[in-house]
Amino acid sequence: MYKIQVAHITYHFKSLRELMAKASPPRSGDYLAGVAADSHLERVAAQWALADVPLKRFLTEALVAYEQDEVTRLIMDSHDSIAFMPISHLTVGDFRNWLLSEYATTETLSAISPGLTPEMVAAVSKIMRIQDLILVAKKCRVITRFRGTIGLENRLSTRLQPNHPTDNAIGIAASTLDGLLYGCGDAVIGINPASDNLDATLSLLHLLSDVIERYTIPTQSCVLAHVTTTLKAIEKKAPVDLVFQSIAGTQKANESFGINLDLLHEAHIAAQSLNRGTVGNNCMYFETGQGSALSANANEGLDQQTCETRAYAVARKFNPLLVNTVVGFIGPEYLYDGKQIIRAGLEDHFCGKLLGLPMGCDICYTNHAEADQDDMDMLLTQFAVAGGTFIMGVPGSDDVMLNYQSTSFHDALYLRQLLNLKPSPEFAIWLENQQIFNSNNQLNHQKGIPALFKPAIETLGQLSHE
Amino acid sequence: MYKIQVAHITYHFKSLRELMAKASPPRSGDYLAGVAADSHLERVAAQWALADVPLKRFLTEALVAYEQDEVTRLIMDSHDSIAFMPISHLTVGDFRNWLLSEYATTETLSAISPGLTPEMVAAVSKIMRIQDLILVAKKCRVITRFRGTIGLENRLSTRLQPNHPTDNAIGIAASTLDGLLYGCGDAVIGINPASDNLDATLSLLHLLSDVIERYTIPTQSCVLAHVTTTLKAIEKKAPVDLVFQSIAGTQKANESFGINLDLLHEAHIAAQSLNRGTVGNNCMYFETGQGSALSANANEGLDQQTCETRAYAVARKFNPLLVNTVVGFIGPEYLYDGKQIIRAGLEDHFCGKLLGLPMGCDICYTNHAEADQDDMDMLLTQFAVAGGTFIMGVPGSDDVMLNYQSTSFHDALYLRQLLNLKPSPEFAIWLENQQIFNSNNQLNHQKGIPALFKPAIETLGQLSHE
Amino acid sequence: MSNDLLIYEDDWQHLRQFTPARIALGRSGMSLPTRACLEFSLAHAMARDAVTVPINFEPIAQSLVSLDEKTVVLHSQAENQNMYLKRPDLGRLLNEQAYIALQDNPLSPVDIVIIVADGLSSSAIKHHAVPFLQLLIPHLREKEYAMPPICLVKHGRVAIGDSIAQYYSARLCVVLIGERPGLSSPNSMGIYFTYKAKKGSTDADRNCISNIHLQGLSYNEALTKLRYLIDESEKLQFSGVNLKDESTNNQLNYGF
Amino acid sequence: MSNDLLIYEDDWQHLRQFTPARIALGRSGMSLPTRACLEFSLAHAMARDAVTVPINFEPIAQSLVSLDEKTVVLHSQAENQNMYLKRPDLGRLLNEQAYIALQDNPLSPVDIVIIVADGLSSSAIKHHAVPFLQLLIPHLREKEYAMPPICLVKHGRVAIGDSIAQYYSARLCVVLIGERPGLSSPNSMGIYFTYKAKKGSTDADRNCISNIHLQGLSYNEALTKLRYLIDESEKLQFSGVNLKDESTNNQLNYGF
Ligand code: B12
Ligand code: B12
Repeated sequence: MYKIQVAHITYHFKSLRELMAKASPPRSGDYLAGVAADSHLERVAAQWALADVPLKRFLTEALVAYEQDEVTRLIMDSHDSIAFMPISHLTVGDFRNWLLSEYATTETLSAISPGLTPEMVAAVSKIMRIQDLILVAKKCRVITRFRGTIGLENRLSTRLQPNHPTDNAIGIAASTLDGLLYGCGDAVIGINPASDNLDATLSLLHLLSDVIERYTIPTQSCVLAHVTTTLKAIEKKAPVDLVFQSIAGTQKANESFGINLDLLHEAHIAAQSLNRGTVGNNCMYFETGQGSALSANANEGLDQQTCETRAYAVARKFNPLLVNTVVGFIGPEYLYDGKQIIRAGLEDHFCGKLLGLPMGCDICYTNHAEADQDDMDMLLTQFAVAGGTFIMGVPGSDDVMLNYQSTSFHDALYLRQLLNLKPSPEFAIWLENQQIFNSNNQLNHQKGIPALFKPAIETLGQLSHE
Repeated sequence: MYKIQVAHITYHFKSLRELMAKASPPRSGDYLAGVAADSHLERVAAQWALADVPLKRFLTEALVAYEQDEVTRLIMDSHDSIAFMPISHLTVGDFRNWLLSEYATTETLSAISPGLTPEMVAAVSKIMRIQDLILVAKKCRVITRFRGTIGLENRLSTRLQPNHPTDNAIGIAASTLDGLLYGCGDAVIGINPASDNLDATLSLLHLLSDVIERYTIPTQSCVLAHVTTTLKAIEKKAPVDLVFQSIAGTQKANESFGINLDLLHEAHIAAQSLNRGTVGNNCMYFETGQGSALSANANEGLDQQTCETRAYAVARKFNPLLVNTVVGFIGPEYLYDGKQIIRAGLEDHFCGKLLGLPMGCDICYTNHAEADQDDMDMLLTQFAVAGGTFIMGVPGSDDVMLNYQSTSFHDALYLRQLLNLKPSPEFAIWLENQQIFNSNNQLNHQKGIPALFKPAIETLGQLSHE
Repeated sequence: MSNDLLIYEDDWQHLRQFTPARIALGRSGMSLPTRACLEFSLAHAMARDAVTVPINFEPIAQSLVSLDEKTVVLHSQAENQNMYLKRPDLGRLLNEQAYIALQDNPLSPVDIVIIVADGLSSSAIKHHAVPFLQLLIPHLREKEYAMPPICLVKHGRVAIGDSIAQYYSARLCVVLIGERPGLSSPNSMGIYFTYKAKKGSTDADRNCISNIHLQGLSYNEALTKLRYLIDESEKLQFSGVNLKDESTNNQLNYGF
Repeated sequence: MSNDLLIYEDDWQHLRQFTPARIALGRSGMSLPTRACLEFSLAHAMARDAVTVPINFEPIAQSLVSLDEKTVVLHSQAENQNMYLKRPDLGRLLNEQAYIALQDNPLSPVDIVIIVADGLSSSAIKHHAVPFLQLLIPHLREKEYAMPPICLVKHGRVAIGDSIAQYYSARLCVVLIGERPGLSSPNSMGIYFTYKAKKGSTDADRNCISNIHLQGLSYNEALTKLRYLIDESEKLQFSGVNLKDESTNNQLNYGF
């Protein structure tokens, strides 16, 4: 029972779970779930009360019962109490102060990370303004490696996302070339397959590994099929660099996705055993997004941002190369408009980074949401300033298979120009060698196609549309 | 008559004025004025048509009749056709491309500036995304001087705004000290007086000039009374650094403010004659804001952003030290929510900078608008990244006289920390000398009050509250 | 929030007594400490609520009756709070019933009209309208000004006084209105004074006395200013920018 | 937009024929050229409108009657488009009248239910539901599957099939639904297949065939996949993640 008096009204909150939900900034998904605060005043009251909760409390009051949820078990069992020590005496409100203080440096933040639970991090984010989320996230540094080094300071990586409505190989190759020639793809070249067909997945895996080998691109590929399909592909000796899976923050939600921790573990072992990385072996790619648990009726009474943060506990167990919050992907029932999308994106980035994850953001919206390109530009700019690890690169922002708008190759160039953010060092060298970029981290202004790509583009030109 | 076909529908627009209004991004004030587009599609159609309008057209089709409006006359009569040459062959759509291209450098942008009319600039802004507005504004550089140099690269200045509900001198002194000790005030220390009393204005002017002299602060003061009151103060030999006035984009709106160009001219001459600047003599301070013309029933059928931009023509005639768009100040009837406020702020900054003005932004909202601190953080961060010249510094964001929320001293420090933006060089040296800032552009962490200020703070401490 | 080691407190706390402004807040790192943040959020939540509290004119009317003043309640064309916020134009116009209500009060020659409008803060009017009028009315009586019933206007903007003054052909128009609520001063009243107000008068034609509330301008100071403006405008035969308030001479006294 | 000197055109324009994706857009500086920007805005305006076009089931019902299929129109508990967007939970539940309407269709043993729901794109259903069913129905007849009237559901989500399948105790449940409209593909239909669907079935229990539209998956390819899923599920006695589509073998052929 949590109790607080504000403006002469006494508010009661039955549980930490309720307190967290009521303290959340307004969000359509929380109204949908019936867990949101009823008024501005109740929200503020919950924030006051939450600020007074000792961080330790999160180690004794589980938000979803330990017995019933393997994500809770993972969180509790893997908590590192030594790492937690330096902040163990703080309340949530103190923790915000600590994060903003000079005590919180890149080093100390990394050090305490294993001592943080997702719920602690979600709690503190709820009493932080956007500028706080940006300032603290920027101090965090999470570096991962496969064929390139992702997450270094003043770098921004991109996922090249060359989707096609029928998984047509030539179409996908065309978008891939377009993206590479615009300097995209160092986080991963990742295709969402329209079908769940194993053969199609295998073919796409071969296509991407051919491209990467032929052009010696220091990057990795991924076909974002269901993990069970990717496991089958590994059995079939397909060239799998990264294993992808959508994950959520409750056992029940993960079950509705057809996964559990054991399955992910199995996949992680399988992928690692292929040993395809050159500079490292982080070989998982996870996607998350506020609302996915609720959309599967599996939010367990949690607010969606706390759910989301719990998904990061799942992610961090498997040392992923990339974690991507696909923030406006599902629709307005979870994040109503640009403002909710933007705040959610920056929260997710902050929470993920504090928990030690290489957070990217699919800055995106659907056509049924109250959002437009201006909202995306706002999140894009702020995400980059906050030190975001990677963004998507979709031709002209328009994903013609998933039917939503994400960031484009041009958007990445905007950030490179504005903030001088470079791709991963290995990829940056490759871009310069191919004369795609000049030494100023900008696209070369020369006319014509870089030599290496001429044959491919000509060959493609000779094919007629099937 | 302007005509365009999109999606098999032909749209007609009677005039350039109508075309501009319909092409504007959605904004409550334009709906209020009855000039906004009726649908998404009509808005896009207007944007397509506007993109095809040659820039030259703006020199022949006045948006408010030349005969009836002195702002139009000012715009037309002071147009510099030589400066206009390099872009005179372009349409609005081309002009956007040009602005984003490498042709548009800091130098070329300054060079064409006198060749631009406010309407050209407003037009192009209407077809630009937020990232475009940021990218181009950042290339512009406008430098002005009085006792310090405002607008240099990687600098951000602040207006210290120590208002008090009864213009109480001690209260104002207390807020001023607070601000200075937080490193604010290099753009101006500017008080909005609650009353329009001449004696009160005189006293406040003396207060500020005493502070500036006593502590040898390289900054300037301003009491934001009506220009006629300030003129009286100058007659009475008061120490007037900057003359302030709110201005708008139509003759009629300015009349409702009790001003016209002659009056401003008179004030400019009077202020210049005092010669109080040390490193320069830019001695006007103007404030503007979308919606003010309409709120005086004087928008002349224009959309509010075009009106706003025309106010910049008034401003640039008098070589101001500072121009401040007070973007969310009036209320939701003109800018409904955070999104509208943010876009408006970035538009105003972009338009003002292109027109050669030292643009600051009062990043603010009222309690009847759909906005909160998160929205302010978003605008704050993006405004700074766009190279904004100055922001407000109000204690704890809460203006206790004007009754609205603006940016705080802490907000400025956030930007200094995040983006390493320094105050004007003269002020930066002063801050370091006083040990307020350390050499890293950060507040000093030492305990206690800097020596110079100890006596004042003690004296103030001894006074009891009247 | 128990751990104060994380916060730099400012050593000039004692200056807070001199101003309602949020000074000496301290900092964690360079940022606002948690407590100050939460206090701000609370104030914002309350101020947002303040905007939507509807006015109740009944107690005000009763108090004025006991001062022997008649009142009439009028409505602007803004039918509800939401419309009021979005359509300031409607807040400046009387609705039809209002004109009918005015007709019930026979048109005799009139010197001054007094309008009390909720504006953006009904609580400002609730708290400050009557005490201020208690001071003002005796002076108007002394001057033997003819005055129709005091108009209590729901959902009114400043310029709604113009229609009323024009209706009565009044020479002097005084509008008491709730200023937009601030975080720290949710109950601030403003007075707008116009000489020969009529439809089409602009703000350049008016004078303003602002920030009347407990931490702001006192009723007596406001009264001094208003009396000065009335008397001067009677001499000059105009109000507005060219009529300057030279009523009071604020003595300034400050620490440095 | 006449001045092309300001734009870097990409030299791989001819690749645009291979994909509906917006490739080879060129740039001004590093940014999207004006024309591409405007085209995007236009597509967005149209896609936003597409979300709000209401479904008209009448022509669909008529076409199905001429295929000798009965239909019944049902409503979810989402009463209008706005509620549909905000309350996906209601889009998964049949309203009361719907259950009454179902009762008019006597409950005989049933093998398969077919549901056609507007989802997020009524125009997808308008264009693709009937042509696809024209191909599908003969196969179902061949298998002599017992089937109640085809359910045409307004404001339906995928999971609304679960209630209907449970109501009929149907073994196989096929939902044709409008996928959310994309900028370039506003009319994309998806098919969701569930074996022994019932209230509480999760997405892990279903299979999905997506992106059925003119530039996407053809009706025939979709049919092949659906027949494969039906047949396999009949063998395995489940559907979902563990039932993998191994129907077609896409031959990939690419330039590099
Ligand atoms: C939105 C979406 C999601 C959302 C669903 C949440 C929600 N509330 O909408 C999220 C992000 C959670 C999601 C997750 C996944 N999705 Co999905 N998703 C989509 C998308 C973009 C739109 C769906 C849509 O418009 N539905 C129509 C509306 C009206 O129906 P609805 O009732 O509101 O939505 C339900 C369905 O969309 C369903 N759903 C969503 N994805 C999937 C995937 C499968 C296999 C199934 C059975 C159901 C399902 O979940 C919703 C809630 O019940 C489609 C692409 C497309 N163009 O359609 C891909 C798509 C359907 N998803 C796909 C995949 C692969 C997945 C994942 C399996 C990925 C992974 N490896 O984990 C996961 C897990 C899905 C599961 N079993 O629960 C593939 C399916 C490929 C195939 N033919 O089987 C598609 C075609 C796109 C792709 N290639 O990635 N998805
Ligand atoms: C909003 C506002 C404005 C807006 C008005 C537009 C609008 N639609 O609201 C803008 C930005 C345009 C503005 C401009 C100016 N304002 Co002003 N404004 C305010 C503010 C913050 C709130 C007013 C309010 O809540 N009104 C109540 C609502 C319900 O009424 P309304 O009908 O919606 O609003 C009308 C009045 O507010 C009026 N108005 C606004 N400012 C002024 C100033 C004067 C002198 C007059 C007569 C009328 C007036 O304009 C509105 C439209 O008709 C007050 C401070 C406060 N705490 O009240 C200062 C305030 C009233 N303004 C002030 C001043 C000085 C000015 C300027 C003269 C500044 C200048 N040097 O140019 C200009 C010009 C005013 C004019 N003659 O038109 C002073 C007045 C001092 C005094 N005692 O005379 C105040 C007290 C604050 C200050 N110190 O700066 N203002």
